[in-house]
Amino acid sequence: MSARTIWRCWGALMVLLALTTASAFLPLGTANLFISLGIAVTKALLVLFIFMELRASNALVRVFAAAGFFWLLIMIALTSADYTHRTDQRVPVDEVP
Amino acid sequence: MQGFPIWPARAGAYAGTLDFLYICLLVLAFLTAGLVIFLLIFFAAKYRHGSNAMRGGPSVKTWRWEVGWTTASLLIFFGLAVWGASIYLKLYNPPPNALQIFVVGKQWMWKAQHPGGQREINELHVPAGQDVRLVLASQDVIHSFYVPALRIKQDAVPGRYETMWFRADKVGRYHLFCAEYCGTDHAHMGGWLTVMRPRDYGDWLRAAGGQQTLAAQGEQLFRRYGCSGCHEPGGTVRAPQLEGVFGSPVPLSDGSVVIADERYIRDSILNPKAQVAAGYQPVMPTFDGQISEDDLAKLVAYIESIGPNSGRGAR
Amino acid sequence: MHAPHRESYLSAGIGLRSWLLTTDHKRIALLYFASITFFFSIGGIAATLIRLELITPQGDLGSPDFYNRLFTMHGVIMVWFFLIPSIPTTMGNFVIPLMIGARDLAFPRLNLLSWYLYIAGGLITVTALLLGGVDTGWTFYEPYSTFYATGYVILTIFGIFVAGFSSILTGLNFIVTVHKLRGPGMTWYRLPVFVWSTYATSLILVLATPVLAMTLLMLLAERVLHVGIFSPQLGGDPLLFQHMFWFYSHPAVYIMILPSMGVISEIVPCFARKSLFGYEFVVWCSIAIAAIGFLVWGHHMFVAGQSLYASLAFSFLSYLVAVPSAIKVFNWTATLHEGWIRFDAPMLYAFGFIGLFTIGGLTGLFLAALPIDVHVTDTYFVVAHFHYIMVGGAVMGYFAGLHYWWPKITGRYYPEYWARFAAILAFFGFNLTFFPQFILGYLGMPRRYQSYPPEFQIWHVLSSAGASILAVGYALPLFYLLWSILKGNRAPANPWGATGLEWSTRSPPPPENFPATPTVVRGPYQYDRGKPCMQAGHV
Amino acid sequence: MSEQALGVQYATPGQEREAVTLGMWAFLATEVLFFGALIAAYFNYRMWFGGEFIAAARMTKVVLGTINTGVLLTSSACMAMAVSSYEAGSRRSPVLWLGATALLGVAFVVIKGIEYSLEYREHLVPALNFDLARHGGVAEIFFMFYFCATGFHALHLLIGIGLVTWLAIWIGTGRIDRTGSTTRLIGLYWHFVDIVWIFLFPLIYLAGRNG
Repeated sequence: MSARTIWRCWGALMVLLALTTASAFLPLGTANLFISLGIAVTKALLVLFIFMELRASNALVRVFAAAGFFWLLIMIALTSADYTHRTDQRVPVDEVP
Repeated sequence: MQGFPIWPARAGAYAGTLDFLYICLLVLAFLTAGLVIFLLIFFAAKYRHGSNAMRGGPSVKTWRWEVGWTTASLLIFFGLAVWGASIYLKLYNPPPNALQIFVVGKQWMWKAQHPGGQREINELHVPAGQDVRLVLASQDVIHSFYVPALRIKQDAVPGRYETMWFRADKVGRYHLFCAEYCGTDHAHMGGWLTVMRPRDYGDWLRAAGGQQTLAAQGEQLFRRYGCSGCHEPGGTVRAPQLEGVFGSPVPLSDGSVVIADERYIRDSILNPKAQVAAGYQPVMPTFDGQISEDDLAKLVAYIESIGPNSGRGAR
Repeated sequence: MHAPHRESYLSAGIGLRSWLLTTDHKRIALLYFASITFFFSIGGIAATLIRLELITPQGDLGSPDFYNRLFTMHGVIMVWFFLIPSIPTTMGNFVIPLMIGARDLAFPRLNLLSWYLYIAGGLITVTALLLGGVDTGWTFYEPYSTFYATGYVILTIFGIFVAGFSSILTGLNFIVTVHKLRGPGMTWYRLPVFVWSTYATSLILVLATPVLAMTLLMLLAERVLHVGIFSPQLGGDPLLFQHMFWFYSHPAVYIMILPSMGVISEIVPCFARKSLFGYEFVVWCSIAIAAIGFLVWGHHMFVAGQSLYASLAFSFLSYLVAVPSAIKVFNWTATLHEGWIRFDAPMLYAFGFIGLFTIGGLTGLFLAALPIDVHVTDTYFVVAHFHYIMVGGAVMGYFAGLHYWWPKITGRYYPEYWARFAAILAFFGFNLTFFPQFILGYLGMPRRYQSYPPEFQIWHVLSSAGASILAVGYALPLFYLLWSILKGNRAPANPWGATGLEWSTRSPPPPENFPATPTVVRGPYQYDRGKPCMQAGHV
Repeated sequence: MSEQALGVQYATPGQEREAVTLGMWAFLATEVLFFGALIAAYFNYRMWFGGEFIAAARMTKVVLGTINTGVLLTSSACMAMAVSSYEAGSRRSPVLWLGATALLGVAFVVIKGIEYSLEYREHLVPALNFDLARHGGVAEIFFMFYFCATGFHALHLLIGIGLVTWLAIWIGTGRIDRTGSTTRLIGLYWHFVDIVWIFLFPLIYLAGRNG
């Protein structure tokens, strides 16, 4: 990994940081959350692939790098299956859109 | 010791529905386990070391068997999942116009309050042949309201209302348990569910002294806690009028809409700033820690009594 | 064949130091054996007292608080200090490097550190339990465990937290070992099923345990600092604790059962003298169980107040996870077809395992059906179900493996007839103990009750009677196995006619495992008309 | 591990390198779920409590948080430079880059400390001096998460600073085994701590700024 790559990656990270902070102040409702999470994922991928050299790693290492995040997504998805539907618990099912 | 009981009492038609599913599962389980155990024993005997059984016949294609039993298990399991879910959905949706009873769990007793204001502890009297809806709360830890004869159970979680409903058909006395471990006297937290003929239930209600209905007691509390100062016409602060609100949709200040059910009313008393009705300021103080679960139940009953079905709140 | 004059890992050093500072996977396995036996005995004593109490409907053996502490102690010790580490840390540690043709695990010093963490966590927890115990149940449900429980909650949880690191490091060690240290010729499809299932277990250990660690830390923070996280009294949601707890604790059930399934998959082909039916299906079922096992935790919360949608999804997924388990049972049974079956003690335990696991798995189908779960959750039906899986399954597998590899580990035969007797005793004792509990559960007997309505008594009496038989069945091996270390007949390298690499080195193995690195030339479990074809090309 | 000769269980240095790398990534997967449990809890409470929870996030110090994110990202770049120059065979330059990494790490911790002290003054620290009447119970739960998440992150960072300092000394004094993977592994760990922060930053500091 060359110094040039590293500092270009650093530059990209700084730009993304500025973008995410600025975007957070725009009144976009829930879209703000998804924008900031999208930028966070991009930043994390930059760090993973360039600084942590996943670019040059074999498939096995990449699978293990992804596994933790994948299992975290499972946890968030299935817990939110509960939380997103909690409030309408006692609304009759056929009336729920 | 009293013999070898196998089946719990059936206090209602639902118990029969569930027992039928259970029996079908039992048959399936006995057939499957029987097949596996029979094959184990059969193979063990036939192909024991030193037996003269024929071996090494034409080899069976493995994958055919694998695909066969995988598909069979999948189909049967999905059928069971759908069957179970369809019964559960009925269990989940209380019928309208059910008799509503508040039940509060606390270490280590169940306290019930009937709509007429009658209270009882570790006993629950209900009329036969009538839908009953329980609103469960807990004052301390998680409890679980369990009547095996009805085949129903629901945790009472502190901080929120849970509901369950049932319809008992058979007059009798049935065990009532706490099924979620709750501390020292967990095993003693329970008593009896008494299912009575409707007329007897009426007699019992009178004898138990319904001094005042739950809603009437709630109306007094509504004044004592000062709710009426804002929530009645001519109040000092602009606050939503509560007549006709119960059971109807309430638009909130964040744009969403909730149904004003028991849980919403309760949450609004304890944590008024969480779900503010659209068009109002979040000025109501919290009553968290100042109102007992018993009193909350009365307030909710009062607000329900001035709901759209009461006649008073009809618009 | 035996050669006592040659050095084995046992004779490579005899001082206490040579054991406590060893990095040899085989010696660390023995350290685990000793400590796990200790914790199993403590948990077993608690279980005995529980069954003694429940003979009569009244509470007569101590106060209700004493009973609550008993079942908490039984659960905590058995789950975290016996079942979870049992097979991976003992047999896994001992045979995995041997099975794949390696000199040791990838990180031997980490392996020793894991044992120290385990023993430290275990001693902390046992201390807490002996000082006065905890009355939360092993599930530590909120808000009971924060503000209502008495006793040494903090110390107990801290012990479990420490032992969690042992789990994580053990899992990590196995994962790297299986990936990177397989000997020449040992391809993935030549790996014995035990290696596959321990690998699947390790994935769960690594991915689930940290969630438990964080959950317990938050519970500790709440209890110590009195600041709300889960407790509704402070504004939190107790169901979040249940979600996070079961995200670990349901996969933990598969941590217990998967290695046991691996052991059975070794023993059945070996004593049937026939290759394992559907090898590829069995190994991928292990991986599928590990993966789908993460998606089903909400079936512990059907009556807890989670949303309807979550319950429906979790019910459906719970049925899905039953499929690979069913496939395994069918494959083991089909393996017996046209075999040359012998009935040595490991095989008897394996038969017991298949029968009991089948019953445990089938009753899981009852519990996955939503309305039935509503009726029987938190009753003895659930107690019986998970004991069929964890005791009938995992512990039977543990004893099966223990007998199977005993000649390899010690170089001595155990007394065969005593062992068969113990296996049969345990099987019948087990069924008598736990089958009545299914009936009790459907009758509506809630769990964690010190006293109960008298009409339930007959089933409790039968259960306690069974428990006394079971206790003898589990205590017997302790005596005859210890006896066999000193007096047992010497065992050759391959006493059972098995095919794995571990059987091509001496019994007990030399410190370096193999005099020369073996080359693997074929898959596991190959038999030519009942004669084993060894996996190793040469030794 | 790597400052010694090849372990007996390995056949070649390449095998050892692959093994320790895989081990590190498996460990990081564990760490993802350790922090992930907290983040999952955060998401669920954010859904459950709604507005009040998000509003509490506005009390965090967004300027300091943004600066700190920049500091940490820069430290990661320095760490990458250290690994890259180390693997190129240099001795002086990795020591300098590691020094810069550690210094930036310390700067992060100092800024974090300033934030904590500001929050202390505003009575935002649960268990110590949280002003329930002023901020409300939901805000207290938010700040409990805030302190848990940033606290565990800071703990990881302190461990990282220790490792980086130790590594700099070993490289500088020439005591390190050049065939080993230690430098790369510590690099991976440092970057991982950075990634945790990349996710904590928008969840903690940027939530609720749009209203």
